[in-house]
Amino acid sequence: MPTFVRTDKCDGCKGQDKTACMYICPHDLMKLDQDGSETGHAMKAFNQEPEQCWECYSCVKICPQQAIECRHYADVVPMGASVQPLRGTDSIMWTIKFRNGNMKRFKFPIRTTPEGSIDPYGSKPEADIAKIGDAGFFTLGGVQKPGNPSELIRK
Amino acid sequence: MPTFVRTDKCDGCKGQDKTACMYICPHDLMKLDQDGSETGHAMKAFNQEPEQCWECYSCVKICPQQAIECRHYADVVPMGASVQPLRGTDSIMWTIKFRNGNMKRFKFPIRTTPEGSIDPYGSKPEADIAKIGDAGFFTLGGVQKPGNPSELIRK
Amino acid sequence: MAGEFGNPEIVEEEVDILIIGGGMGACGAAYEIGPWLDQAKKQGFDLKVKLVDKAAMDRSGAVAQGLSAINTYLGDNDPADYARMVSNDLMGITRDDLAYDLGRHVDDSVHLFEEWGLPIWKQPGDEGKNLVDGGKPVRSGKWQIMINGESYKWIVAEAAKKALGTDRIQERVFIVKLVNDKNDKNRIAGAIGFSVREHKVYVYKFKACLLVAGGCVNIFRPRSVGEGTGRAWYPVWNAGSTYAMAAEAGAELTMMENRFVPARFKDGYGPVGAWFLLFKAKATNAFGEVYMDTNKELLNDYPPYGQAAVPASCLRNHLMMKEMREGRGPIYMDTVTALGKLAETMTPKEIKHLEAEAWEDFLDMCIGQAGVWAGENIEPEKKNSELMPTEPYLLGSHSGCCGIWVSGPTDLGAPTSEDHADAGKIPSHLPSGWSWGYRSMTTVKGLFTAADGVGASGHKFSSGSHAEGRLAAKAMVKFCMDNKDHKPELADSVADLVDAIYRPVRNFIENKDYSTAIDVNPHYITPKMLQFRLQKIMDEYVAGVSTMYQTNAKMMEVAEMKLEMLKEDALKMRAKDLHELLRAWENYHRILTAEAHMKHIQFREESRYPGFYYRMDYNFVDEKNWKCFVNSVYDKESKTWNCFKRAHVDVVDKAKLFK
Amino acid sequence: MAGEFGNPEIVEEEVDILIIGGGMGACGAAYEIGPWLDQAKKQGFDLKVKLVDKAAMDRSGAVAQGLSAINTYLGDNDPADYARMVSNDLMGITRDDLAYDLGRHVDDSVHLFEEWGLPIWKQPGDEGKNLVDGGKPVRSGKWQIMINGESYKWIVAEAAKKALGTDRIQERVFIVKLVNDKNDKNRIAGAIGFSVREHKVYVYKFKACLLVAGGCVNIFRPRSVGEGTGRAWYPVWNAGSTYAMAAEAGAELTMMENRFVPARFKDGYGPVGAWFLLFKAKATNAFGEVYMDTNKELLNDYPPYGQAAVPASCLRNHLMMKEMREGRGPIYMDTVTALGKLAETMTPKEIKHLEAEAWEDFLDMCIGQAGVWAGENIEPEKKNSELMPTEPYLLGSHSGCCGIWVSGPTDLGAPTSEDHADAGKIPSHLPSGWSWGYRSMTTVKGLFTAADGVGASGHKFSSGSHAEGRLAAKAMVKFCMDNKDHKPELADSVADLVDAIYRPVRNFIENKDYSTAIDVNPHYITPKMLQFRLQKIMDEYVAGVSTMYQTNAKMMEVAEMKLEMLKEDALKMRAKDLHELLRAWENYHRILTAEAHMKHIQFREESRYPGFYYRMDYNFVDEKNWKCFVNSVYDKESKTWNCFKRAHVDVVDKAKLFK
Ligand SMILES: Cc1cc2c(cc1C)N(S(=O)(=O)O)[C@H]1C(=O)NC(=O)N=C1N2C[C@H](O)[C@H](O)[C@H](O)COP(=O)(O)OP(=O)(O)OC[C@H]1O[C@@H](n2cnc3c(N)ncnc32)[C@H](O)[C@@H]1O
Ligand SMILES: Cc1cc2c(cc1C)N(S(=O)(=O)O)[C@H]1C(=O)NC(=O)N=C1N2C[C@H](O)[C@H](O)[C@H](O)COP(=O)(O)OP(=O)(O)OC[C@H]1O[C@@H](n2cnc3c(N)ncnc32)[C@H](O)[C@@H]1O
Ligand SMILES: Nc1ncnc2c1ncn2[C@@H]1O[C@H](COP(=O)(O)O)[C@@H](O)[C@H]1O
Ligand SMILES: Nc1ncnc2c1ncn2[C@@H]1O[C@H](COP(=O)(O)O)[C@@H](O)[C@H]1O
Ligand SMILES: Nc1ncnc2c1ncn2[C@@H]1O[C@H](COP(=O)(O)O)[C@@H](O)[C@H]1O
Ligand code: SF4
Ligand code: SF4
Ligand code: SF4
Ligand code: SF4
Ligand code: NA
Repeated sequence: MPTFVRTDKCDGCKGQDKTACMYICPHDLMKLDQDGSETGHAMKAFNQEPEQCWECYSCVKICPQQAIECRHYADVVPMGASVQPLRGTDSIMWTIKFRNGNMKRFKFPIRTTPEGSIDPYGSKPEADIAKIGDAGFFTLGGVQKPGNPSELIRK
Repeated sequence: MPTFVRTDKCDGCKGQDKTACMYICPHDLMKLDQDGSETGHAMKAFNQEPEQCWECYSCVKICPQQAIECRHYADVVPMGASVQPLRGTDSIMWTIKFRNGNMKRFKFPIRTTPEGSIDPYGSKPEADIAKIGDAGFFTLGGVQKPGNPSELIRK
Repeated sequence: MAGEFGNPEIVEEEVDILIIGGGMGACGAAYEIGPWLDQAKKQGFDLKVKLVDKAAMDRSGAVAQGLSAINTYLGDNDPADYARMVSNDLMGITRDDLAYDLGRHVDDSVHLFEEWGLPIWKQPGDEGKNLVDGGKPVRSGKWQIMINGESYKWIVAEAAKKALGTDRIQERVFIVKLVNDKNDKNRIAGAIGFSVREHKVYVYKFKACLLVAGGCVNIFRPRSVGEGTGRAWYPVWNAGSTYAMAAEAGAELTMMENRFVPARFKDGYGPVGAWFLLFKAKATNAFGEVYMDTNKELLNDYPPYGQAAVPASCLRNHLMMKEMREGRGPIYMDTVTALGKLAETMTPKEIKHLEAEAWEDFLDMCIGQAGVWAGENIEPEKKNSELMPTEPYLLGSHSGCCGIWVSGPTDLGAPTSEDHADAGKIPSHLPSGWSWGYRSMTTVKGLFTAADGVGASGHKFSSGSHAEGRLAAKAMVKFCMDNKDHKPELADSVADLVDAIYRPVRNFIENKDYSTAIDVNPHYITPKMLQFRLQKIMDEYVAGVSTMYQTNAKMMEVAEMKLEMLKEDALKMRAKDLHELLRAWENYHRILTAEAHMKHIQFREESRYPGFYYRMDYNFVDEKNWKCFVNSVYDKESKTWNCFKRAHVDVVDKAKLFK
Repeated sequence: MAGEFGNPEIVEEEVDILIIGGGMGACGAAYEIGPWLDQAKKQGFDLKVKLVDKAAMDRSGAVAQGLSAINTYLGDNDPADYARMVSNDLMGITRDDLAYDLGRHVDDSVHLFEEWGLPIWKQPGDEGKNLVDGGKPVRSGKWQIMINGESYKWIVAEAAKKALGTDRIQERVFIVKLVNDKNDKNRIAGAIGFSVREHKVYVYKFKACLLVAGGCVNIFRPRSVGEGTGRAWYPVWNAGSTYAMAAEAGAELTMMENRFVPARFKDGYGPVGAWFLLFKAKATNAFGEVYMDTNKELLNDYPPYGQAAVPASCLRNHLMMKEMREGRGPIYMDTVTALGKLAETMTPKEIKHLEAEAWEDFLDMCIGQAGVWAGENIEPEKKNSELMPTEPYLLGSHSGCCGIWVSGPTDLGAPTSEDHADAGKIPSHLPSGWSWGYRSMTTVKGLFTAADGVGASGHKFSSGSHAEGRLAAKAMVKFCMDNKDHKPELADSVADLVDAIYRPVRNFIENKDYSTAIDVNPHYITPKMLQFRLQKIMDEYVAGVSTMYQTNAKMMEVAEMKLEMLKEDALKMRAKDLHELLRAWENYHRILTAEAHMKHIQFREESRYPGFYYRMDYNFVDEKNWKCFVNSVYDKESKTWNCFKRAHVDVVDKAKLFK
């Protein structure tokens, strides 16, 4: 199921120096064909090594143009199906088209807080430097779950 | 061990309409890059599907420029060795270079008659049309080896 | 009109006889046919012939690289012995009539090869003396003789081309389909193919056709996955065209469950015959144990075949595979001991010669193996080499016997009727008995085959394939004479056929700009990926290497379902150029061949060929119920297969095989 | 100087702490480190930190797609129970100190995730109530809780990036090598890598480094050969950097013989945990037999592990593989029965919800499997799906325990000395006992690891990996404070390092015009082909799928010889662009990881993990001789491995596991 880019939809992220798909792909697969010399489609992206695509959908989910889709691994999966997400800020909507034309739609929550709202240390205590050599995190000043000491048979 | 073409040696069979390597490859692999658009090397040949090369050496043996060599299948064979023939009219000379630098040379006869000299029906009798429904070839007017009839248990 | 990509020129030609293929079988036919045509002409029959090869005859087919032995040369042996050997190696189910007939003809082809210039090794003292003059060959085995065979095909093709004349030869045309006769769907009237050099489609009409396009490779996943996928044992260009086109034309197939799984030198797939037979090498497990000895008792599971002096090829594999399954690999050819032993009684010069022979064995027919040895610094006198069973191949002329059911000779006592419990299940339009008029004709009128095409025989090899082509050629001339007034008419419209052939091109042109990457597009599939998908199905469910050649009915149920979808998707293959169009159509042939193979394995509820495949739900040889041919016909309208039994009958006595 | 291809700009930077990786472990470290740095600063230690990730943290590492469960959340369980589970699942040989320590820390990370916005399923009535406030999770198993995890990594990365600040983060830099200290070869002083976006090489100098670059995939041939090779279970971008770089730096590795062979939905590699644990589905052979029942007696071969209430993952595979070996496949997840049974007691709305959950399990972490189901028209309520064991992966945080030997907590009673027969074989520069000062430090001074990097533990999963990163971060701050005056100096010259890194580029530039085809050239090898070659060796000789996970000493001898040549040839890899340079260096990491794996399997003369691999020459668990850790150090000068034993000791009582 490597990704492919639809020629009619990709706008090369409007010529920004970093396209969204290149930014996100964990395997460095997405590439912008600046001058069309690699694909015949200038200023559009493509998957430069489809046989290495994990189908993680990171690029699919991030593309501002919804230009990226997956075509199931041709050497494995019968043709005609598709699995396409639309990721919002708090939920994701999946459309699954079966080979036989059947459709399923699912919507799942993805996040309970607004994107970018995390305040990592906001409500947290300071670290206690005296405890730096002991077990435990700064958040708790110790361990979460001390455990029943009698279980430790060598102490 | 797909074939590769040496840029310094291939002359595109001097612009003839059929190159020797294209003519001979049983799997339709060798191709002349007329304008360099496929390889960057105009009017030189290349193997268009190296992963389908049987290493039959037909193209290697026929190339008038000795421009074709084999590089052992990279996903299988350790690098550095080579097996290169020089095919004459009556014998073939093989040079085997091992990975470790050792060399072996062998020369084998390939043909006891001059190339193109076969006269297929020269010394042969005519066919006997009366025997067209029987066993046997025209060369013999019958079978080569009739066999012991008692072996045929259902006759 | 000059053709262009997507819009080919259509060349229509009417001949009397079309030969499809340019390999050993076709060359035999091309040679034998000339004098019969001459005589026919004298009788007023001016027959036109054409030979079409997808490649160039000089190096097309399995013999492209050359060969280092001629594996079928009878010499002093009796044809009955030959038929027995063939039978035993194929676990008892072969057509003695065909094997015997081949045995009594074959040596003449070998004599011709020598006359034309093929160097054949002779015993000391007989150098320079031709076989036909009593020169004694160097035998590597009872049936095999050694040659310097680099130019084997070049020589045989030269004779064939001269015999036929270049006007009657069309190279670089891939035949895609046979076309039945409009007035008799059980008759053949034409064939259609396309050039991979020009934008041309060729349509042939004819009375008779010899279909000799070799066997089938690459329906199973090969062991290599990268560049090395080109290195199969069997030549990658024989794509099952023979079986697929015959099946579509309605011809009865036979023994399509059979396959060949050669044990070969690992990775290079180099030949082992000379090592076993000429150099007397033994194969061992990783611990030096000779498994043919230590596992001998396994042969007792397969009476009577296990009791033969030379166990069948599949049984030799079976004994080896036990070692692999039980974790005692790698398997080795003990070249060190073998060469060492030979050297004990040899002069340095003789040893040097011996070494050259060992290398020539590869250089003559599997150069890639020499490459593996060179790359791994293997010198056989110092280091043993691994053996490995390959992926399965389908063929009818080597140590396999799948193919087409053909009419045999009438003078050997072969059955003329069907006498067995299931005879009633044989479709009624098919002949009874083993002969229906023309030697080598299939059950479809006018359609002949030979060599890898003929099923239920095997062990013809290069020489036998040539000889069989000759038998067919002669019979075709007779057929055309007997059918003088028949006017072939194509059952299908040429426009429809061309349309179907060019579908992959249209798929490409119409959809290529949908995505930015030419190879990843939801509207089409590349031939390469489709081939991988086929290979994956066959490998995983129909007893490929990944299950150690095991399958069962449940696995085949899955395969069936997956093949159905694959066939639907095959209509979406793309072709971005003529080369890919070739690949696309090779795949269509592979798919149908693969399907036939699976259907036959499904039908035969036993494991007739342990070491080639195991039906784990019937993991035994069942002489009572399955000592019979499994034959089938395909109906191209309903796309269904019909498998049925035909009785097996001995024409020569097999008791002599078993002690 | 602006760099260009083949002539990169060199960026040198000195920090106190470098974090290599941006996955779960790195994000944990990035989060925990802030407040300790603040406090250290107050004490006069102004420590500089940098995090380098080869990808973008938002979606880097194993959690890129998301996850559908958090597999380690203790809740009401005692850490000792957790340590016991870990031990049993890994056949008795794990470090209780590490597992117990993880168990008592991990839940805090889960509470943070929820605070940051990760949706965690709650029991009816507890919706909206956070775990930390007593909200009851939906447990799929004793240790696992269900989540809506599509944005899991995105959320965790947001917190990490905010905590650290973007100035301290460098993405798209692939770290190639660690550099030892000039004055102490058992100390770490730097790291070097290159950008895949700009022609820049980055050289970092530091006091301490957290190496958390994940586990290793693609050293074994995957089951797919075409486009589908991207579809491994484990993310294709984790290339063994952690193990290879640590080994080269001299760190002691542990249990590198261990591997993980997950049984997964066939072809898509979709997760099975939810199906087994949440939906209570059973796995069957082709004939509907539940092999965990019918093959139960096989568990008796492995006392005491076979007697545990939940058999180890490898033993579950072992019972399945018997069915496959004996030809009773395909193996199925009986989804039909499971969903049918659940539906019996459910309302239509609940059933719809259940169906969504089944799909979400894939869509959250293995979308490819949803693609397979859609492509094959599989609806789990109507059709069972095949299961298949995958190719082997090396990792330390999931159901595997290979990795680096690290210093553990001091308060749990772990051994402080080495008391066993072979203790004398432990290289003398290595520590005795399980703790040498800094939690999570390897045996190389200044080099820390976590998550997939820490060996001999396992079952940390996403949450535990995060928690372990936090433990390491805190310890690194202490280490830097304690080593205030240490000034790192690189043992190798930067010029030499850069030269080595760019060798593949030179190979390309210097030779590319030798042949007319860019990919076939005798002077270089593409990273892709080299990877295939590695995978072929490992697959065929070191217990990959093609031998059904079987190996023996003889096979490994061959592997060793082939790996030697491969390593020589690796110097001839080409890189035609920065992307290929990345692939080239991933391969170097894979090769070293693969070699470690092989050396450890060679050394451990038993089959500790039946179902993960079988040494057929020692096909049993040998408690007497091999109930111990196998550890190793690599000497990068001589390129040799030294394997040795360390005693295994229980810190918690295991008797409770077995009835
Ligand atoms: C594959 C192979 C085969 C052999 C061997 C090693 C190897 C690696 N060995 S050892 O193992 O024992 O080492 C041999 C040996 O040493 N000695 C020997 O006598 N025979 C050996 N064989 C057997 C013979 O070669 C074999 O029996 C014959 O060649 C069979 O003859 P034939 O059935 O005609 O097949 P072919 O491959 O020669 O020719 C096929 C032709 O068809 C063409 N073709 C195919 N599809 C076509 C299409 N659709 N349209 C048009 N043309 C279309 C091909 O181009 C070709 O011309
Ligand atoms: C692969 C996988 C893993 C899991 C699961 C399914 C699958 C398919 N499942 S289920 O099976 O149970 O379904 C999980 C699940 O549902 N629940 C759970 O809690 N954990 C699961 N895991 C386990 C966790 O994901 C795993 O334990 C942690 O992610 C491990 O954390 P860490 O050890 O940090 O590895 P990472 O993969 O997250 O990050 C690696 C980072 O290193 C970078 N990197 C790698 N090499 C580098 C180099 N040379 N230079 C620079 N950077 C360089 C990467 O980019 C990445 O940032
Ligand atoms: N071990 C063997 N015993 C008998 N015949 C063999 C053996 N190996 C190969 N042959 C025969 O030798 C010829 C060439 O063998 P191969 O190399 O298998 O193609 C064929 O006729 C084989 O049947
Ligand atoms: N059959 C099973 N029995 C017990 N635990 C399992 C089973 N299958 C999976 N698990 C556990 O469930 C979690 C997720 O499993 P997996 O899908 O294998 O990643 C891990 O903690 C596994 O150890
Ligand atoms: N690793 C394996 N791969 C394939 N088949 C095997 C394997 N191990 C055993 N078999 C076969 O499985 C059946 C039962 O073997 P065993 O389990 O060894 O008694 C026999 O047919 C064996 O040949
Ligand atoms: S993110 Fe989308 S629009 Fe932007 S370059 Fe990639 S495919 Fe094109
Ligand atoms: S699906 Fe994932 S691996 Fe594939 S191209 Fe997109 S981001 Fe990269
Ligand atoms: S035959 Fe040789 S010279 Fe002619 S085009 Fe081919 S490679 Fe070039
Ligand atoms: S070696 Fe043979 S298969 Fe390969 S390109 Fe040359 S002629 Fe074609
Ligand atoms: Na020879």
